[in-house]
Amino acid sequence: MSGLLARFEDHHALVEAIHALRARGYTQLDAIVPYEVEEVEHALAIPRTRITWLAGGVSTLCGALALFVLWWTNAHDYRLDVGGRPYFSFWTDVPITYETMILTCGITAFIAFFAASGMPRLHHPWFSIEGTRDGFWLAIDASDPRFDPEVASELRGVGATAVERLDDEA
Amino acid sequence: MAENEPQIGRRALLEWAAASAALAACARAPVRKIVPYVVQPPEIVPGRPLHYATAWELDGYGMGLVALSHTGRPTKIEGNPKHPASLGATRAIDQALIETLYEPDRARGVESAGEPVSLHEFDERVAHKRVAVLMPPTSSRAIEKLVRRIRSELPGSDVWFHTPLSRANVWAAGKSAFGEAVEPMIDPSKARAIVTFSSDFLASGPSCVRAARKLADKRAADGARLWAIESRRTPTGVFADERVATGAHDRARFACAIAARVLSDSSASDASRALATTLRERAGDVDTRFADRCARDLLAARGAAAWVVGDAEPMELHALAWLVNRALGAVGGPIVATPSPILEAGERSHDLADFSARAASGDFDLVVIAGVNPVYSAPDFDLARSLAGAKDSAYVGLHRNETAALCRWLVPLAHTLESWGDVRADDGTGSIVQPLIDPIFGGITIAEVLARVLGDLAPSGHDLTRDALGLDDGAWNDALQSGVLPSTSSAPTKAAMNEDALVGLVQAWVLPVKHAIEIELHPSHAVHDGRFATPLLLELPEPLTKSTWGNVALVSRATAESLGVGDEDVVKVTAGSHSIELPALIERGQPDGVLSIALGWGRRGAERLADGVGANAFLLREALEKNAPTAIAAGRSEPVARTQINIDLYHRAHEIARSRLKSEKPLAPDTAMRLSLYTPQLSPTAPHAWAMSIDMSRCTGCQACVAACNVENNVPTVGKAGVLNDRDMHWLRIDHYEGDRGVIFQPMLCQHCDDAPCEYVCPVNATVHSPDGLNEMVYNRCVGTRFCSNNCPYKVRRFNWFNYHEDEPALRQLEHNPQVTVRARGVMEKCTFCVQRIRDAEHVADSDHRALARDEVVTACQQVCPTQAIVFGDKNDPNSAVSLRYGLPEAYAVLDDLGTRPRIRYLPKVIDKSPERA
Amino acid sequence: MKTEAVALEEQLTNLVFEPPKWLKPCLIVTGLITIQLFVCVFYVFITGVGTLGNNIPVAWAFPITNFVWWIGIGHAGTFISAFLLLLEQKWRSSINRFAEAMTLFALFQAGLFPILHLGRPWFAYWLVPYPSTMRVWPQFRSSLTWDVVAVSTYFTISLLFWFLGLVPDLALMRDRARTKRQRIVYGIFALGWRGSARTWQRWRIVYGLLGGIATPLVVSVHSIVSMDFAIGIVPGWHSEIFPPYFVAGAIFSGFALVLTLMIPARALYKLHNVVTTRHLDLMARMVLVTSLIVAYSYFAEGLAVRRGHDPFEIHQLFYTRARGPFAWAFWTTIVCNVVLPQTLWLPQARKSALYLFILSLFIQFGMWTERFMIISGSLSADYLPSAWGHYAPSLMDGLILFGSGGFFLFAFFLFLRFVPFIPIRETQKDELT
Amino acid sequence: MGHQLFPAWADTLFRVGLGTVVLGTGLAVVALFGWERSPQVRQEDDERPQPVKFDHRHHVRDDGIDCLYCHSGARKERWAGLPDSQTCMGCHNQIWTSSPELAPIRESVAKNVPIVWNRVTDLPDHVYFHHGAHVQYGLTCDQCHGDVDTMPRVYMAKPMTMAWCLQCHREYQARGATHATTNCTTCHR
Repeated sequence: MSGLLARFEDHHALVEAIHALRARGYTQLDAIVPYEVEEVEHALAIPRTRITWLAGGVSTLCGALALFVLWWTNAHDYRLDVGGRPYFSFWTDVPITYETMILTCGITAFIAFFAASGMPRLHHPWFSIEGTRDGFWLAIDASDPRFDPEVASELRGVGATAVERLDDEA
Repeated sequence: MAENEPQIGRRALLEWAAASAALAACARAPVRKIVPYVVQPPEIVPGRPLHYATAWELDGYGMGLVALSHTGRPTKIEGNPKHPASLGATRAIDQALIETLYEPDRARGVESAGEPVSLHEFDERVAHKRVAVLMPPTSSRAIEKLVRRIRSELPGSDVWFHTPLSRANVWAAGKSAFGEAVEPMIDPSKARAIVTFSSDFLASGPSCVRAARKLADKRAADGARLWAIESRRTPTGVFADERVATGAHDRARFACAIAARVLSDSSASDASRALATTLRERAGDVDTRFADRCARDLLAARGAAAWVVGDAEPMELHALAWLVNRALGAVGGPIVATPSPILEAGERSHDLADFSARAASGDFDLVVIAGVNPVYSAPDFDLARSLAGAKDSAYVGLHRNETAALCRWLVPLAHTLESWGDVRADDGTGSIVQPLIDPIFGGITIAEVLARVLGDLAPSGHDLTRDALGLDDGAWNDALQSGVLPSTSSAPTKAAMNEDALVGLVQAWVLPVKHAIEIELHPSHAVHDGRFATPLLLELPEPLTKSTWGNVALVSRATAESLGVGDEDVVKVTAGSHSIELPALIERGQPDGVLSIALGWGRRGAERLADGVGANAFLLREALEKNAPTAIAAGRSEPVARTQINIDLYHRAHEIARSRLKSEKPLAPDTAMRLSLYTPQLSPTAPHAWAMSIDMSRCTGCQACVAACNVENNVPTVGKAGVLNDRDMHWLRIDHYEGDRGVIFQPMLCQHCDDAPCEYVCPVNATVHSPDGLNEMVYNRCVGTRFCSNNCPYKVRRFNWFNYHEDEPALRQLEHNPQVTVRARGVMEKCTFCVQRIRDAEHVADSDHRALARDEVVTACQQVCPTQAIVFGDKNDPNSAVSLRYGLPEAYAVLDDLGTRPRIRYLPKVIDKSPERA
Repeated sequence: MKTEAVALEEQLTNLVFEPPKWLKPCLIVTGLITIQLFVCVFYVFITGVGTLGNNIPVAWAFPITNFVWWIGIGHAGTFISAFLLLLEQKWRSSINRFAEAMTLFALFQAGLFPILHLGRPWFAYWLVPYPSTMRVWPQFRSSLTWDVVAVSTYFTISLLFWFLGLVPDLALMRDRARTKRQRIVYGIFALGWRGSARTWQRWRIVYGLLGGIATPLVVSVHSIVSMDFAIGIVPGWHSEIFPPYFVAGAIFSGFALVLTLMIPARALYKLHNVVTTRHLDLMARMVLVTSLIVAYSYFAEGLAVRRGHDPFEIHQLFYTRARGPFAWAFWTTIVCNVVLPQTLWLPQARKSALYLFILSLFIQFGMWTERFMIISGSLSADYLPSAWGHYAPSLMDGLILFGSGGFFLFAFFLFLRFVPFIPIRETQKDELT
Repeated sequence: MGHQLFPAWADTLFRVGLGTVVLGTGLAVVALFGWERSPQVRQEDDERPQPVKFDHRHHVRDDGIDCLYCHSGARKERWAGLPDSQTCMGCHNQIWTSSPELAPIRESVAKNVPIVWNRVTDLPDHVYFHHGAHVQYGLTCDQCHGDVDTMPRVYMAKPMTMAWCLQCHREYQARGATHATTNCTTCHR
């Protein structure tokens, strides 16, 4: 991937720039921030992630599966009389079902997060730019329809202190 | 297996391979071997055990046995139902025969001055020489014949008899009464009132099994009140309805008091009525109310009242017993005067002093001590000197023990399970001793020793026995089959009782002196006189104190305070020049001033396990004849390994151990409704429902069931340290409680609860329930979380903290029951209701296409119980023995409130106090 | 970026890049203790659990006590990070990673004991339902199988939660690294975090989600652990109030441990600007509250038993514990868990780091004796007086407990050495926004 | 450009690495289950070397000798048992008297030393199997021991795992055989 990175003084400047560019119809925008800044996220109008739904669904399925295993092993495949207790009793199976749901929910969310964020990875064009660690940067992807290399001046116009050019052949 | 492999290899094959390999229980061995016979004996079928009727003698008195053999390897002892002394049950020490057989420390070959030599050299040493033989008392016809021959053919030779626990007083009194050594045989089934003077006739002695059985039955039938006048609490004493604790002096006075009342009242002769007045004077101020009640009870039961005296009591008291028994019309009824089966009973040849004097004299070329250990058990006779004085000395025994250490020759003695021979029960009934296995270490029997003395260099125990018994083939085989020689029980003595002699004896009686401190020496319930030093018995709890691995000094609380000692504080007991140190235990019902100490401990022999365990009280015995003993606190303490510490019920008698007086109305059955959230899962299709009933009124606490269970189920022993750390492994224990109305013995084992709390907490299904109601323990599935033990309210589960069996000597492993898994380290175990017996019975029934017969399955504890306190069987069968008791209104389940629904129901202990009790 | 933020960043990253002198010796000592632990564990595996002091009736003793104790201690970590996260307590951010790490290392220790105390530890996997050639399955009515799932879930979720929170800071460490080696290592563990606003948003939501599920997890785990006893019929175990009672106790001891570790670290690393007196005060309040809950549980249990009229229960609580052989444990528990914490009503006490430190040690000891009293005390005298027994720990018991403490600290010092143990990005954010 | 720590291909390497670790462990576990069940590991098909070159094909198939003639215990007893040397000689002092194959047996009888065979079917010591109970209920030998009459050297032929035993017991139960119980003490004591 390639595109442009523009550095801004602080996140307020960044937010203004984002608004400006979006007003000009830029769509493929992203920002680099040292810590989460919700204004930036609002400015970029990032849609809410659906990972939570995924995790919820998976954990429900696994919970059901766990309950089935409990029933199948103790009440169906090998029925043993254990202290005169019922072969299958829902209440004694609650803890395991419950914990399984939590476990699978967590693992799903964790994996899904990295998958959705294009991680894990070691190499990324942004890494080739000095200062991406503590600055506030705006990223325009070359795939943006309005993108053209000469946008740099435009960016300076909205207050970028530095503009860096990216191309993936690094 | 080392050097003894070939001997066993011939006989014990498949199962032995399994058993010894079973060490690696729960592991799959790569490729194992399988060894068929070269010529398979017709009677042997691999996998099906054989039963042989045999017998053995303890101090001359025979006990009939049925020994179980797996392809030539004896693994279990049962009683012989046809034998009068057994009636199908045994004592704990009989169970230990299996362990003494496979004792790794047994003498392993003939030695001369420590050098291994051939038996042949010994033969030449003894043949036709002037030989002095010391051996245990015997009733063997074969030996009798040999002894007579020696006396006649070899004037230079002689034979003596010795046992540490002699019945000399009994015989002496019998002699003066009837002119011959008679045994006062008690038959409780004919008695309504019995008084015992420190006689533990229900739990020790040659006839205890029969006596206990008959008394229990008689009680259940129409009652027989038992009065005990004794020092320490014996099983008999706590079995008694009325008991008084006395020292020797007071006991004698009680005897006088009661006898006085009986004699004066009864239609006795003038002489005895005159005696009564003397006795009344001697009685002095003992508890007259007790004496009154006792005498009245005896007189009321005239003709069915008996007076029993302990072996160790003074000869005059035994004499008095004959007078009183006759006055009560007991002789010929509950008490029968039978000529003693013991060879030369009460004669000079039973005098150890005579032997040691003669042996020291040096008139003999060779002194042979066979099967007894006088150096340990009679230290004051200084046999060391006698043996030194003798020209040459040989010891014939199972172990290289204290005596063997002083003899030049050591000849291995054949174990009774390796021997041919014959014995007679106390009532004279004869039995044949037949071997189940070749002598593992090539031992010879005492009869064979005597035969060698007579010059027979290749004697066969078999032939000696047959000659002596003179039976034709048919009779011989029948006797081998049934285990008893028909109609050989001896008739009551013909002689009339010599009353004058007895009266004279009693008139001249000087009562035992009352000392500030009195020592009561008694045989250990576990190791007897010390000859049975096997793990099983060393770890067998004493019935009341539950102490193992050593002896203690029992003291009353008052005495303990005056001595300034508490539990487990060591006391130093001195008599004459001898003194021993051993820990004290405060015991209830112990007379003040009396220290009771068990004999049989403090061995210093070759049996490694027993070596130095406890203190040797034999050291005191001779000295006590003359000297007043003293006892002082040694100022240190020594832990006593007890399997039970708490004997109080903490007001939980109703939940746990119920008891009532016979006069009270029967306890109401538990009518409380047992609510359960669950529908029982037990499948109704199960043909049987195994259950057990235990009658606490019948339990004497004799520990035979504990021993039998250990042998049957390969239960390991854990040693003193283990017991001290509450790691004892007994599947079946006999709990001892101080109930509201006296001592209660409660055999406690897995209750096989229908709703077992142990099962639902096991995470791996290692303990589950079988359709026929067994609480199954699957060793090979157990991972050892021990949650089941925590959740067992009866605490009957046992855990293998270490690999107990792997650390056993190889020879020991031969005693394992091949039908039961040998548990490895880290698994839980517990009573299985002898499931191996149940399943085997089912398999056999299946193979014969028949249903199980009623009461066909018998558990080890039930089979061995002398009083039939334990009954096991199918509760679905309304007429099975167990159903009959299980359904009784008084039958209750321990901790019933917990809703565990146990499969064992107990019957309360019923005590028959005498009505006039204030 | 603002200078104070940069300064803070400097300060917090230097904690790792310029490790203090005392760290190395600490690592060596605790490392040696860890080795001792594993030697002992190996010895027990080889010789058998008999080397521990356990017996019948006291079949559970030190190992299970330690297990419950360590698990409990772990709880504060997740509680702080998850519960307070949901309540949007800002003050959590400076101590949460600390607490979470504590949780993880406590769980290492906890996990060791149940396996160690098995009779045949090499078959521990039989508690997992897998298709075996025996065709036998675990028995899921047993709370021990619940334990397996609960504890492993708890460990996994705590690990994921901890790591997820760590990633942005690892990226920062990568970027600030002094040497190439550091850059590579941190670079790998940062998994390519590049601070994209989109990732940040996703990160916040998933982190919140994990916090959300970790909160009921905390409650459930110790409830399930408490059922190892509550589902039994042993007098002193068979009690309905165990779950809440155990959870409160867990958080109680957990906060105490946070104090125990945080206060010295704060002093040694001079973090008074990050971990302020206010933090100490707030944690002290939590300790006080949980202490009151625990105290109430003790009272409620006693009351229930008194009213219950069950002779066995009454004997257990009012004799065996209060006056019997386990009285020392009982009274230590009361003093450490109920009496001493009451001093925290005083503001001075809550603000004195030294006092809190000492108090926290007492509380840990008190919570240990509480578990010991409940587990071993109850077993030593249950239903049949004939079966009552005593318990004395063996040398191995002591060495293993000591060793597990050393192992815990060893892991903890490693954490201090290599991981930014104060969340840099979050604190920055709190500073600036 | 100097700030790129890793080249582009490092990504692929890293991800592939992670993937293999995760998948690898999973596969390893699955492999274990397979391994445990494989006949090779269970030694099902291992022909055991024996001290005597005894050929069941010849004795059973050709001569039509019944299994129970030599393994007589199987009918009613716990163990099927192996024939004693005498049984072999029963026939072989008539035929093949001088065959070198039979030398060990003749020697065994002469010197009275038993022949030590290698176990083929070997259950663990905590399993108690009763041949009689099975044969009496009509099971045939080959149901558990395979077609021994086609084996030059005998091998186990069946897995002999608990699952395998259970499966059969359950089938019989389903057919109403109440004696084919599946509770633990049926086999374990």
